[in-house]
Amino acid sequence: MKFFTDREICYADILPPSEVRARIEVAVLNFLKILTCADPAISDLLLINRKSSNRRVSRGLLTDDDTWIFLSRSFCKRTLMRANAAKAFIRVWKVMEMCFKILLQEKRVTQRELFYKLLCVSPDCFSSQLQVNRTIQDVVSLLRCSRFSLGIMASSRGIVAGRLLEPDKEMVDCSECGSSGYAISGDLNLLDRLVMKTDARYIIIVEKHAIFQRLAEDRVFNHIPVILITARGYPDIATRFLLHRMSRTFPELPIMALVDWNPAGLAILCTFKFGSIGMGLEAYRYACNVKWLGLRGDDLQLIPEESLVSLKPRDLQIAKSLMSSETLQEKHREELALMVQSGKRAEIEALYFHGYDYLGKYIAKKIVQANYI
Amino acid sequence: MGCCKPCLTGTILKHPWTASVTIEDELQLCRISAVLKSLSPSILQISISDTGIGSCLEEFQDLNCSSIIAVEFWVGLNLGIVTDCTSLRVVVLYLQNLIFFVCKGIYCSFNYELKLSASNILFLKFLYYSVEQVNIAIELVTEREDIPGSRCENVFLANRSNPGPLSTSNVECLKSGLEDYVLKHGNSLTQKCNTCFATSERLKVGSGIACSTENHKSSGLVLEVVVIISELESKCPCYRECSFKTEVLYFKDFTPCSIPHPTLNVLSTIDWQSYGLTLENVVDQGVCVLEWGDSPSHSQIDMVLHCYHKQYPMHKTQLEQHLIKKAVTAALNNLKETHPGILRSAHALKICSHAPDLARSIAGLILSSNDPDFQGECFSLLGLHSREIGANVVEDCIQEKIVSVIEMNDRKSRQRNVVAPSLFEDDCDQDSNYQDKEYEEGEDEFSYLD
Amino acid sequence: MGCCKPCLTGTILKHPWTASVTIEDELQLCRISAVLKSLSPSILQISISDTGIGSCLEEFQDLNCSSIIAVEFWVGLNLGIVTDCTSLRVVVLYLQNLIFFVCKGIYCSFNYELKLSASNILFLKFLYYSVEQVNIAIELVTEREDIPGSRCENVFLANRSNPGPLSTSNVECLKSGLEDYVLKHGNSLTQKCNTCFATSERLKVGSGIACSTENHKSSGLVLEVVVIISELESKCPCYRECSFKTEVLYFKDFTPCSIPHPTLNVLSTIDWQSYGLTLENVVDQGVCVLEWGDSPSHSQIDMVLHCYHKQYPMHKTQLEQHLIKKAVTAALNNLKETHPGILRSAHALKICSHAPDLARSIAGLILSSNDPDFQGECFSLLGLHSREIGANVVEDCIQEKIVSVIEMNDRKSRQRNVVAPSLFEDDCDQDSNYQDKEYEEGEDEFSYLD
Amino acid sequence: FLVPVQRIERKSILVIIADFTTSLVKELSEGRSPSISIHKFRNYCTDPYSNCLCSSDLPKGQQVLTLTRQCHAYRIDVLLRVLVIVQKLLQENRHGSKRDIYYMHPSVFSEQTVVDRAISDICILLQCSRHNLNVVDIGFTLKLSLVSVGKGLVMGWLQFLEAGRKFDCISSPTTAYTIPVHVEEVKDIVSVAKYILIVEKESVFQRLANDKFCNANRCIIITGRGYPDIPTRRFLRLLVETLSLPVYCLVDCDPYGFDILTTYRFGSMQMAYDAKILRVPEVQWLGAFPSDFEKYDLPQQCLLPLTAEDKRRTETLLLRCYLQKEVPEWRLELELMLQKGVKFEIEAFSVHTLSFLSEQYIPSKIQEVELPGNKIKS
Ligand SMILES: [Mg+2]
Ligand SMILES: [Mg+2]
Repeated sequence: MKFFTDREICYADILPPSEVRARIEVAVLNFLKILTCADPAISDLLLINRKSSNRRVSRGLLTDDDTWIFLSRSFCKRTLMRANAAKAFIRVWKVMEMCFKILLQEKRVTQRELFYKLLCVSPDCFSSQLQVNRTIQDVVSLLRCSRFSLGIMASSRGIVAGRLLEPDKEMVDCSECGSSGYAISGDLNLLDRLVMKTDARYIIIVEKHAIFQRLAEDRVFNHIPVILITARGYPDIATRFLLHRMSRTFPELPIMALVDWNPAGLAILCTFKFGSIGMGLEAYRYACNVKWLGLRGDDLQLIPEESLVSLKPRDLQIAKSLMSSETLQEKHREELALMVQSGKRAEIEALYFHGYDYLGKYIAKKIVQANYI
Repeated sequence: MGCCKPCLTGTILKHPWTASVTIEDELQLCRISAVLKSLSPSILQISISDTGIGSCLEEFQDLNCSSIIAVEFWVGLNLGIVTDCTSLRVVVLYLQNLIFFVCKGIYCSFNYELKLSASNILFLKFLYYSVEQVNIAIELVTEREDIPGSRCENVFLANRSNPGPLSTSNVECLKSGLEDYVLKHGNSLTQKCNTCFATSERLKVGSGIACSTENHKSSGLVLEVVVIISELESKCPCYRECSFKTEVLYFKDFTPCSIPHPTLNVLSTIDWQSYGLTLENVVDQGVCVLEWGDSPSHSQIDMVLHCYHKQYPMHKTQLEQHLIKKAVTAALNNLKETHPGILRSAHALKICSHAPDLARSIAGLILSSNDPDFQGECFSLLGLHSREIGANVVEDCIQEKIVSVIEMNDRKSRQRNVVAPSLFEDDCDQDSNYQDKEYEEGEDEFSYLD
Repeated sequence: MGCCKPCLTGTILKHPWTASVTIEDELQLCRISAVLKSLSPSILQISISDTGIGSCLEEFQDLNCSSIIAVEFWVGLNLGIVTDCTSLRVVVLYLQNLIFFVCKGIYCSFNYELKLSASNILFLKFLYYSVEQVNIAIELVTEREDIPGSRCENVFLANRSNPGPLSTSNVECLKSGLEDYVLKHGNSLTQKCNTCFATSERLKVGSGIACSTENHKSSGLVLEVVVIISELESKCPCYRECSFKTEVLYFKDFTPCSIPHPTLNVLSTIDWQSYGLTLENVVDQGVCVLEWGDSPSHSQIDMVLHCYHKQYPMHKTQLEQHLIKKAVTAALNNLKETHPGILRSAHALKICSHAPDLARSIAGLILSSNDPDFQGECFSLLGLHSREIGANVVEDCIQEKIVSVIEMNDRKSRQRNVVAPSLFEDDCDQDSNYQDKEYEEGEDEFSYLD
Repeated sequence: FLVPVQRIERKSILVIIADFTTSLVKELSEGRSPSISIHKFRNYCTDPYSNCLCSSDLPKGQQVLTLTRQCHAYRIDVLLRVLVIVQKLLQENRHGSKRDIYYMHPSVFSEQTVVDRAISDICILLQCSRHNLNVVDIGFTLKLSLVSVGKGLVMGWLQFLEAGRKFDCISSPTTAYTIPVHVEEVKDIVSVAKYILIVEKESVFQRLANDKFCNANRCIIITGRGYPDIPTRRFLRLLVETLSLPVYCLVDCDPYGFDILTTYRFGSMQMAYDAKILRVPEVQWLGAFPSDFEKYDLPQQCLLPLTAEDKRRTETLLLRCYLQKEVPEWRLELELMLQKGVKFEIEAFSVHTLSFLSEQYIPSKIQEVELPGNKIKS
C-alpha cells in the first residue's frame, strides 16, 4: 500500500472571478515574457494528466472509509510545437480568452453557448461540443480553478428532501415539500454559503428519482430521521458538493446509499464515495464515506425470481472496469463478484413485490440492524 | 588512374596531364583517358586510351586526320593525337566525334576547348549544349607524372554561363551546370518560356554531397545533389504546369542516364514533408518527374543527382540508395539554411497557420483586460510604447514573434529536439512522473455530467 | 378381385371365399390370392395363386406336405391347399413359410388361423409379430361366388390383442395394428421398454381417411392414417429419446415399405403448428422419423400411413401427396376432437401461456378490492359460493375458464379456417414519429472510470 | 366523453375498475372470450387536405382486444397487471411512476413503452387522465441533447401553492423552480406577468436567468427541457386557464424544436386521448424562424445543414393536418426551413453578445407579435 502526501494532490479551487482573471493575466504575462526573451520560445501548457494512469488513491490509515481518489501531479502538456496537437493548444487559449471576457462581464455561460461563440470565433479549432468540454477541463487543469469559477453554468440534477433545514431562507424545510423535493442549485457559490441545520441521524443517497419520490411521498423521514438526496443517476459536482458539505457540517451522520443491485448501481455509489476522474481536478474534493445499504446480495431473497434480469454486456463492461479499480473495497468487490457470477441484476423497484410501502420498512430494518457495508 | 592501362609513351614530358572521361551507356562501362603532354610550348600531344571494351581500332582509322599532326595507335586501342595549339579546334571536333561515337546510343553534343595558359596550367572548358535531355559530366584527372602525389581529380558538369575552372569541385560544376540548364530550359519541361525569368539572381541553389564512409573501402561512391528553386511569375501561363512538377536529372559516372528503379523508390522515401513539400507521385516517363500535391510556394524545383565512383572498378552495392537520401536531404537542408523562409516544413507551416489565431487570442486577452498595469507590462514586453496602439498592431506584433520562433525551431529541430519552457513552472517534482504523452484526440473519454 | 387371375378350380362350392395377400418387396409387386372353398363342412380347400412374378412352381414342390390333404398346382404358380379343419394349423405353417418365402428379403412371421363359424362366416385371424421393423397388412377379399355382388374387401393390419374381425374396416384394422405395435414397441425405437406403459388405456388414437374423389376415377386411391399419442412416464430413461421423435410407418398396398420421397416432403408441409407441434426435421433413415422441436407434452407420437388402391391395377398419380396431407390432418383433427386438451395449436398454446397471468390479475383485481359487493358479484359469476375462498381457488377457477375459452376458439378457428393473426400487426395507426422516447436510463450515458 | 374528465374522483375510478372486472368475469363464466374495446385517438392525420375530424376530441375508431390473438392476449395481460397496480395505488392513495410500474414485472413488460401503452389503454378504457390513476411520469430523459434533462422549470412573476408549499417565484424572479409533479395540488396562483414564455431547453432558460430577463420583463418563463412531460404541460395549461396570458414559445429552428412546439400547442400523438387537457391552443410561435437567421445577421458557422433524418422528419411534420388547417403560417416557415436545408439553435443568438437573446431578440420578437393586426405566427 502506498501513501501519498497532500503535496501530490492537485485540486481546483473555487475562486472569485477577479482571482481567475488574475491567474489568466499571469498566464499571458508569462507567455509574453518567454516569447520576447533572449532565447525566445512559445511556452508549453502543463496540464494535470487526467488519464486514469494518473489516478491515485488515498487510503484511510485505519480503515478503507476515508479512501478517495485524486489526480496526482503528473502532467501532460499542450504544445504548439507539435502540429497534430497545436489545435488543442490554441483551444486552451481560445477558451481562456472567452472565459476571461465572460468573467469581465460578470456573466455565466452554458457550455453550448461557449461552443457557439468559439465556433464563430475560431471555426478551425472547434468543431464539436466535446472539444469545448475537454478544453474547459484543460483550462481547469491549467488554472487549477473549478469549472464553475470559469463562469460556466452547470445545472444540477440533484434533489434533496427530508430533515434538512435552511434557517436563513425563512426556514425552508426540506421535509415540508411535496414529493418533488428541493432541487439542488448548480451554483456552487450558493451551495457554499448555505446554512444548514438538521435533526436527522442518517443521510441516504438514492440512485433513482422514482425511488426518491416514493420515499418522499411516503414521508419516510417522518418515521426515520433521514435526509434524502438523489442525483438521478451518476452524481454531478453540485450534488456531490452539497453532500460533502453536509458530511462536514454534520460529521456524525452516516451516509448510506440505496442503489440498484447491478454494476451501474455500485459505480454510482463509488462515484459518490470516491469521485470520478471524469470530474477532473474537482473529483477528489467531495469524497464522502458512503456505505452500501442496499440492494445487496442478501436482499435477493426478498425479490421474486421474475424481477431478476440478466446482466447486459454494458453491465459486464462496467463490472470489469470496477473490478480493476483499486479503490473498490473488498466487501464491495465480493458483491460485484456475486453479481457477475449469478449473471443477474435487480432493481430497487423489485422490492415493490411486497407492496409500495415496503421500501420504507426495508430501509428502517436495514438501518436498525446496521446492515450496511 | 590505376584502372587504365599505363601510358606506353616512352617520352616523359614537362607537363604530362591525363584526363579520363567515363561514360556508361546502356550496355557497359567505357572509360576513356586522355593523356595530354606538351611536347613543346606549341605542340600538345593528346593520347587517348580506352578500357578496351566497346570500340575497335578500325573505327578510328578513317578519321579525317588532315589537320592532325600525328596520330598514334597503340595496342589495345590506344589512340594518340598530337596537334599544335593553333589547330586545337580541329582536335576538339575529333574528340567530340569520338566521344559521340563511344557514347553510342546516347545522343550528346558538346564543344571542347583546350587552352594551355601562360602559367602552364591547363584549362579544360567544356561547352555543352544539352539540346534535348542529355547532359554530360567530365572527370578530369590531372597528374604531373614527375611529381608524385600531384594527381588531382575533378568532375564537373560544365555549362556555358558558368565555366567551371579546373579548381572548382565537381559539385560546384554540377551546380553551375544545373543553373545553366534551368536558365536555358526555363520552367517548362517541353518548351522554353522566355517570360518566366532571365537571370540567375532569382535562383536559389542548394547542394549536398554524400560519400561512402571509409568502411566501404571497395566502393568510393560519391553522391552529389543539386537542388534549385526558381521563383515563377504566377502570371506566366506555364506556371501551373511547372510548379507542380520537378524533373530530376540523373548522372551515373558523369553520364546522363535514366534513373534506376531503386533510386526512384528512394526519392519517394525522403521526408519531403519536413520541407513543406507533399510528394504525390513519382513518375518515370523516361525522365523522372516528381509530382507535388501542392505548388511549393510559387516556385519551380529542379534537381540533379550525380552518382559516381572515385575509384575504378566500381563495386555494386546497395549503398547508392542510402547516399541519395543523404545527399538530397543535405541539398535541401543547404538550400533551407542559405535561404531562410523557403522550404518551411509542413509541420512548421501547420503550426504557423495557427499563429494568427493564437496572436488574436493573446491580443484579445491583453486588450480586453480592465487592468492598465497588466496591459502596460504586456506592451512593454512586446516593445510597443504608445498606449494608443490598435488591436491589429498588437496582434501583428505577437504573430510576427510567434512565427519567427516557429521558423527558428524548424531550422533547429533538425539538429536537436527543442524543449520549450512551460507557462507555469511547477515548483515540485518535475522529476517523478513527467509524462510527456502526446495529445491524443480520444484522450479523455469522460462525459461531464450536467 | 379383378386384378387376380380367375380361380381355375372348376368345382363351385358352397362357400367360396377368396383372400389375397399383396406384398411388395424391394423389387416388384407380388399379389397372392387364397381362395377358400369348403368342399364339405369339414374340408376346406385353400387355393393360393400369385400374379406369377417372383416365385416359380418348383419352389413349392418340396414343401412338407405330410398333413396336407391335397395340394394342387395350377398354371401360373397357383398353389392349392386342401386341408381338413382339424389340421388347419399345418396349413398355417405352410402359409407362413410360403409368404415368408415370397417376401424374400423381408423378414416376417405370423400365426394364421382359419375358423369356420357355425353361421358360416369365415374369420381369418392373423397374429403377427413384427419382430423388427416389418409389419404386414392383409387384404382379405371374401366373395361368395354364387351370389353376385357379395364380394367384400377388407384390409387390416392385424395384431394380437385386438383381432380385427372380418367386418372391421381397414382403417380400424390399421388402428388396432398400430396400437398393438405401439404397445409392443414401447416408446423406444430400438428396444422395448417395459416400464413405460403396459395397457392401451393410455393410448390416444386418432384416424383419418382420404379417398380420391370420383373425378379421379382411374385411381380409386385410399389413404388411411392412424396417429397414436401415448403418454410417457417422464421418469422413464427412454423418455427424452422418444418424445422428440415420431416413427412414421408406411404401407403401400398393404405392404410395409419405406416412404417415398415426395410423401416425406408432404409430411413437412403439414401445419403441425396448429397442433402445437414444431417439426424440426424429417429424417429418412430407412424408416421415416419426424423430429420435433420440443417434446409434445410428455408424450410419444406414433403414426402409420397406408396408401392403397381399391382397384387394381394402380394408376400412378400425384394424388397420393394430396391425400396424405388430407388424411394426416384428418387423423390429427380426429385425435384432437376425441381427446380434448391435446394437440392444442401453437397459437392456442401461446395464448394459454397467458392464462395463469390473466387469471392472477383478474383474481387480484377481485380479491384486493375493498368493495365487498363487487367481490360478491364476481364470486357468484364464477360459481364460487363461499366467501372464505382462497386466492388460489379463484385464480384456478378463472384460469380454467380462460383455457376452455381459448381451446374452444382453437377448435372453432380450424373449422372456420381463420387467417392466422399476424403477431406484429399493430392496429394503432401511430404516425412515424413516436418521438416520446422516454426512459433511456440516464445511467448508461456515463462512464464511471475513464 | 362528455364527462369533464378532470373532475373524476378516485373512488369513481375504482368503481369503473370494478365494473370492468365484473364484465370480464361475466364474459368468461359465460364461456365467451372477453373482449376489451379501446377507442383510438389521434390529434392529427397525415392528409392535410382531408376532411378529417382530428381537431375534435372524439375517438377515431376503436380496437377490440380478444383472446383469439396472441398479441392481444399479451396486451390484455399487461393491461390487467397494470390495472391491478393502479387499483392498489388508488386504494392506498399513493402515486407511482410509470417506471415504478415497469419494475413490478420487468421481465413481463420487457420495456417501458409496453407499460406506457397499457397506461394509455387504461386511461382510454376508464375515460380518465393519467393523473387520475395516480400515475406520474418522472425520470424523463432525452438522449438527443447532450444535457440530460429532468422535469420542467419555471421562473418569473408567479406565486402559487402546491400541497401547502409556497412557490414564491416573484420574490426572486430569476430563480428556477421545478414544476410540481402533482399539478392537481397547485392552488392560489397569483401573477402580475404580462405573458408566458416557453423555451425549449434548459440552457436557454439558464441564459435568460443569468441575464435576469425576468427582472426587466414582466413574464413567466417555463421550460420542459426538451419534449415537455405531462406535469409541465398541465401546469402550463393551468397557468393559461387561470391567468389568461398570451403564451409565446421559443424553440430551436430545427424539426425537433418545431415538434416540441407542436407538442405544447396540439399535444402529442401518444397522449391524443387526453389532448383536451394537455394541449395549449394559445401557444404562439415566437421563434426561431428560418428567416431570423438573415434577419439577425447570424454568422454562417452557426448554420447546420439538415441531415437526411431531419429532412425526413420535416417532411412528415409537414403532412400533419393541423398545420394546414390551424396554423398554415407555421407550415410556411417549416417549408422554408426544408427549402433552405439548414437549421440552427437558439444558442446561436449568443454569438454576438451573450445578452443578445434577452436584450434584443426576444423583445423585438414580442413587439412584432403584439403589434395589432400582426398575429401571423399565432
Ligand atoms: Mg440503475
Ligand atoms: Mg433542440
